[in-house]
Amino acid sequence: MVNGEQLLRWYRTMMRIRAFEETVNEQFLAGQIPGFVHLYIGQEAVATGVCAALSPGDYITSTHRGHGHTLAKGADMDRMMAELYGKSTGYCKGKGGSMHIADFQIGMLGANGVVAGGINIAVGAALASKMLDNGRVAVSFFGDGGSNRGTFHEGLNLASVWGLPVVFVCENNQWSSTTFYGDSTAVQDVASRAASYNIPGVIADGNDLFDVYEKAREAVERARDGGGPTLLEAKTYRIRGHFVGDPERYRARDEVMKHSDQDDPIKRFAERVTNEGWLTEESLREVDREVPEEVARAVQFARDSAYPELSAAYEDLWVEAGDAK
Amino acid sequence: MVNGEQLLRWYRTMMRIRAFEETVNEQFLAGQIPGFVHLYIGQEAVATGVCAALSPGDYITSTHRGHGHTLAKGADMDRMMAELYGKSTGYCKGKGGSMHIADFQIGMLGANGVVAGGINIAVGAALASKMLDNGRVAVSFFGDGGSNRGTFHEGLNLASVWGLPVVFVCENNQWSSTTFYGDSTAVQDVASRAASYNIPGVIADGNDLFDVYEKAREAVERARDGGGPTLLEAKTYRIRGHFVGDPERYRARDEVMKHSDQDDPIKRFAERVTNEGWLTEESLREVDREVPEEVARAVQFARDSAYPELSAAYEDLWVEAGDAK
Amino acid sequence: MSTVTFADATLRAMREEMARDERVFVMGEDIARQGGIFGQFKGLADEFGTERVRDTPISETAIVGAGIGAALAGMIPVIDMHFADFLGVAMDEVLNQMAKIRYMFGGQAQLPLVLRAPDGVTRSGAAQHSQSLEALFLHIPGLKVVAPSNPQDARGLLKAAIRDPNPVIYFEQKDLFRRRGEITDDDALTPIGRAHLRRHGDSLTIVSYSRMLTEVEAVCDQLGPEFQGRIEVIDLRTIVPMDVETVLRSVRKTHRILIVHEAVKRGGVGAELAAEVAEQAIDWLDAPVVRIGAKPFPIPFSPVLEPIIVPQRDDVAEAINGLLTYRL
Amino acid sequence: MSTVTFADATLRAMREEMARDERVFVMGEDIARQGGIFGQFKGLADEFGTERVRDTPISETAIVGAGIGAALAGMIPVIDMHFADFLGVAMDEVLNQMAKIRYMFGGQAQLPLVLRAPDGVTRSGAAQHSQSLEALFLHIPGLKVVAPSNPQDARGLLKAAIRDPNPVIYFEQKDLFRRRGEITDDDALTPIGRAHLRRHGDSLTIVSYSRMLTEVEAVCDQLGPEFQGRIEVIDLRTIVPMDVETVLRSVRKTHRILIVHEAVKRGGVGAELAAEVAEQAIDWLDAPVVRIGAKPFPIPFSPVLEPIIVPQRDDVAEAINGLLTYRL
Ligand SMILES: Cc1ncc(C[n+]2csc(CCOP(=O)(O)OP(=O)(O)O)c2C)c(N)n1
Ligand SMILES: Cc1ncc(C[n+]2csc(CCOP(=O)(O)OP(=O)(O)O)c2C)c(N)n1
Ligand SMILES: [Mg+2]
Ligand SMILES: [Mg+2]
Repeated sequence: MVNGEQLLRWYRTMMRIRAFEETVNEQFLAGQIPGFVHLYIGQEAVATGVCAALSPGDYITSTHRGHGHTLAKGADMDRMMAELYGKSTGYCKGKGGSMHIADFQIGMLGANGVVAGGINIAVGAALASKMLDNGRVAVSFFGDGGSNRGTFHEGLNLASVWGLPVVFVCENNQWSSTTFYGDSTAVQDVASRAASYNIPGVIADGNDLFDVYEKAREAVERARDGGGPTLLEAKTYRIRGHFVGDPERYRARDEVMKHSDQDDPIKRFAERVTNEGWLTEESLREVDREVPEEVARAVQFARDSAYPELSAAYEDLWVEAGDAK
Repeated sequence: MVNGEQLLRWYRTMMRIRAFEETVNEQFLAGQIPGFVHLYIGQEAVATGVCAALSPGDYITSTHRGHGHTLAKGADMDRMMAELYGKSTGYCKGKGGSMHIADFQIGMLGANGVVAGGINIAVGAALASKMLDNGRVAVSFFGDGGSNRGTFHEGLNLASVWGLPVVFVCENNQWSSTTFYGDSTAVQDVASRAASYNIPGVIADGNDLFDVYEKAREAVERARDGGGPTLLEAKTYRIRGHFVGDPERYRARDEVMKHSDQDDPIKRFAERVTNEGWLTEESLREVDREVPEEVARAVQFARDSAYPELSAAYEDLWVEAGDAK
Repeated sequence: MSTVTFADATLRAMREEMARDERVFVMGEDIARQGGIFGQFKGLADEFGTERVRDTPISETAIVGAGIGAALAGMIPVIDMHFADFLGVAMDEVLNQMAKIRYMFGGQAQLPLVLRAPDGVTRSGAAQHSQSLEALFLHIPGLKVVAPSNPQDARGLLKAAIRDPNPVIYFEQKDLFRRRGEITDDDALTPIGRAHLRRHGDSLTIVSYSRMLTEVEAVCDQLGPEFQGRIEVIDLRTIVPMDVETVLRSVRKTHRILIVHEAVKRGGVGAELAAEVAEQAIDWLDAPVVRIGAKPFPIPFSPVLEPIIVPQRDDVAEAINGLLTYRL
Repeated sequence: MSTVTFADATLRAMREEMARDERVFVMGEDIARQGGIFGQFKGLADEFGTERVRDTPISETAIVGAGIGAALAGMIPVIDMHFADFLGVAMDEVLNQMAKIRYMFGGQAQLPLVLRAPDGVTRSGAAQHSQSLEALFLHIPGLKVVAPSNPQDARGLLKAAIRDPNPVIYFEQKDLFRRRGEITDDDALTPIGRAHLRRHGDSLTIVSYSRMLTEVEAVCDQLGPEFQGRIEVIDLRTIVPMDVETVLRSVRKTHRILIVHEAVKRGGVGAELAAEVAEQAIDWLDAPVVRIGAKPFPIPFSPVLEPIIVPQRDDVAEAINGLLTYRL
């Protein structure tokens, strides 16, 4: 199971997400990035662990908090950063921004500004996989708050009835914007809701990449083998504000500090892999040095890129008949 | 527990529903009743048992198959029949028809042409009861098909989180129009979905009035005592077509006959009460004689009633400021 | 040529397109076992199997959401909404996903998908089963919207919608389903975005679509010989993109326009068309623009009340007379 | 008189109405602990408690559905939709329940309920957080719809909406929240259904509402002395019921009309108003009706693209010039 190269790749993915977002945070506060930005910091092990279990052809749908999923699925940092800046070189040519990043080339079918709006898109992608019999699996990421939307219920039921190859990954970070989990959700574990759809409900320690990976792998395999959907709940915590600029008056600092100090998924991963002797300190430090350079290049790329031509506003509404695939 | 008067009242209610609907069926087929009509025949024990557990001030919301609920809650047959005929003396002055019968005087907040559209209306009525502290309970009736709608999930979660005095009554009649329960619903018992909301999920034999009543009484008491919502699943069977005129090509006749012959809720009730000596044959036969007369009078009333004035089409859109309650 | 019902014309379109392209499939409530509540999918499951003709749970948000996902992943879903009224249930999926996905992702996505929405009044369906909602989708950028009035266009527009690489909402008036009409034996597609001039005249342009177009035609058929050659009738057929040019060309000739639809007049498709005329052809007008549409009330159940709210032939006849005799 | 922000004006309305009538309560996401994402509910939970100021799960269909039930059972709910865009999520509740319940039940029900819907562009919100959707509700009979442009009307219309025994959708443009303006010290309600003539003139009527009204005013303020007394500006304030009379009266005086809104032009509120003018005042017009609204695309994210789709002051200035110099 332990493969140094893979582990280092995972570490790099988590570090890329972290570094990308720390810089996005700064750049947003400096007024360089427009729109709304929601940080994934502290949840890196979930996206990384789940996407590690996927094949390149597999699909994911994401949320308003989508940078981590997008990077973990293999997106290019330059084009992501350019998108956040609203530049023509961005993934969506500047039309989407942080909340609407997508990369269809790598099966990333879109972040989503509507909470739980991506769940059924993943169900549909899984339906297509099944009908086309192409072995692809779809994963839908969504939050604890999103699990209270009707789309969750309808999607899980439909996927179960039709036995679709889809994995529902609920990132339970304890908060949905300013509302605490227990104040909005009538059940201890979102995973237990799987019983309502007669599918496996699995809990993972969302800050332990190994645990997430193991459980995601199992779920993805089951999906690929025709065993139908799984609901995987990754228990984690949102250590940053809901959005960049959130004054966070709705929760105690200690609660946050406890999680950010004691339960950092990257620290935990690094400790484990070095303690076990799977990776050397030095190899990690090398990643630590390289990643910020990659982010800096991405910022540079975004800055150097041109804004879209004004005429681009009138493009991309419809596929013209000739361009249809 | 056994009170002859009460039992006779229950029998009468079931017979009224049955007789009302047999006549509606005839009149519809004779072209006397416009619109769409869905019969409740065979499920009489559910509405009757649940409403027997309610107080006059309590609320119900109903479905497209709403005659039974409406009658059981205490509605007047004349005004119901007139409504089905589209007459001005109907409950909704002819504006609603079968799918939109309501009687706010008796807490019947409306049938609903949208499947599971009434669930959250009941949740809201229960919220009002709680805020006004008036001890009223709300019941929402809906079908097995309706339990796959997002409104079900959202409503049960909200009611649980807020501890609202509401009872969710799922009438599992095995069919949602032409779709068999197991083909559309990923779980054996709808009641088991209660676990997703941390509320009691109870199964009743929907064709046994006594069982329905007992379980409804418990749920209503719990709600009234501040114990929050219950999901009560009444297992029953739709022995008639989905709507009057349904050719029913989607299911086997034997399946239907088995249920209609062996599991008639009125027959079962009559046998029980006479076998146990709680009621005499004669008292039942008296009801059997009286009820058709009541239905005949209702038809006469509906026929004799005038159609609405044409100007009525422009009335009732808004409460004028002076008329506000 | 053969004479078929509107429902059968749509069925033929489904069969032809499903045979032509394996990616086309259909899902909705009561379509496989029952063949659709209006018979519009009859026999399709037998012919193509229940993998491609899928009965769904009553979960419109999941059905439409899954349709979007399936389209993004290479399929061509046709989704039956049962009644157009239930578009409200899946409105977020239509408004915020389907209509926007291609544009907001910068053209990466391709979303070939058809929502079939049986609409309008029939058999006293009352408030929640009688609506004509096309105007809502006229206002939401990113969707194509069609509304055929006859079997030939029902088939041709459905085929065109299925072949269109963009999301299309296909409104089919419920009362039209059993009406008969001729269809050609060829593969005739009706182009999306092109209105159809059905009757030539020099004094008044009437624009309509869907069931009301047939009412307009019926009224015109009844008019006396003095109306001969005076009325031009345009079947809009497509709501988005709207063929305003054809309408303007006609108005520049007739100098009068009457717009007729079953949907609520206020904020309806007729408002947009009237506004276009008021913006682009006002100098040509010899009379006020007149719109006919439902009055701003839910559709009442009672058979005596429904015709008060929903426009009738008499309303059309009266407006024709009023316009032809109007002097500025 | 005092000067307050638009958000504070709505907050004052909430406080006054909640103090006046115990049945009034508010629910939505992030309103109790956070005081609303635009500060529009700040301190309300402290003052009235979390029974009457309720944070909800992310369950818009349940929230709106429950609002309907609560209203039917004697309460007066004010529901925060977070962003108007999410009206799509609860569309069935609005379209098929809220708008129809009173009518289809023959007037039995009373449904006093306010949906607060923060809408429009601000801070590059992009496709799913920038929409102006009032036209959808103009087309759905049974709802009242208001859209204030300034703090005084924000307070006055919200109070009127809460006191109205019918369902009201209250659109509040997000960019307006932090703008300041004077409000009177009295209980001043703004009547629903009455437009406000803000500026008198004899050559051109401009009708607008919400944020674009402030843009129109800004453009007018910049115009040279030769425009003095020529432009009449009407703040529509209420979309349903629409005060067409005030507009027509003005047009009969000025003979020219420009309609301006942030929402998509196609099928927008301006279409209805233009159609009304074309039906009722065409003889009075000395120029085409002109509408300004967003172009038919989702709102793009990039700050350079958004202003291409959403109307700008220059568009207004240009239209004013065009109309004033137009000769038939
Ligand atoms: C349907 C809908 N309702 C409300 C919102 C506003 N909103 C954006 S994110 C968010 C909280 C989401 O919480 P959760 O699903 O737990 O995801 P997290 O933010 O914790 O990642 C809310 C309420 C929205 N975008 N969509
Ligand atoms: C949202 C919605 N989708 C579809 C329909 C069409 N429809 C009416 S009744 C029905 C079946 C309902 O089944 P169930 O909930 O089990 O109730 P039952 O008819 O068995 O009483 C369907 C699909 C509808 N009215 N509303
Ligand atoms: Mg969360
Ligand atoms: Mg059923």
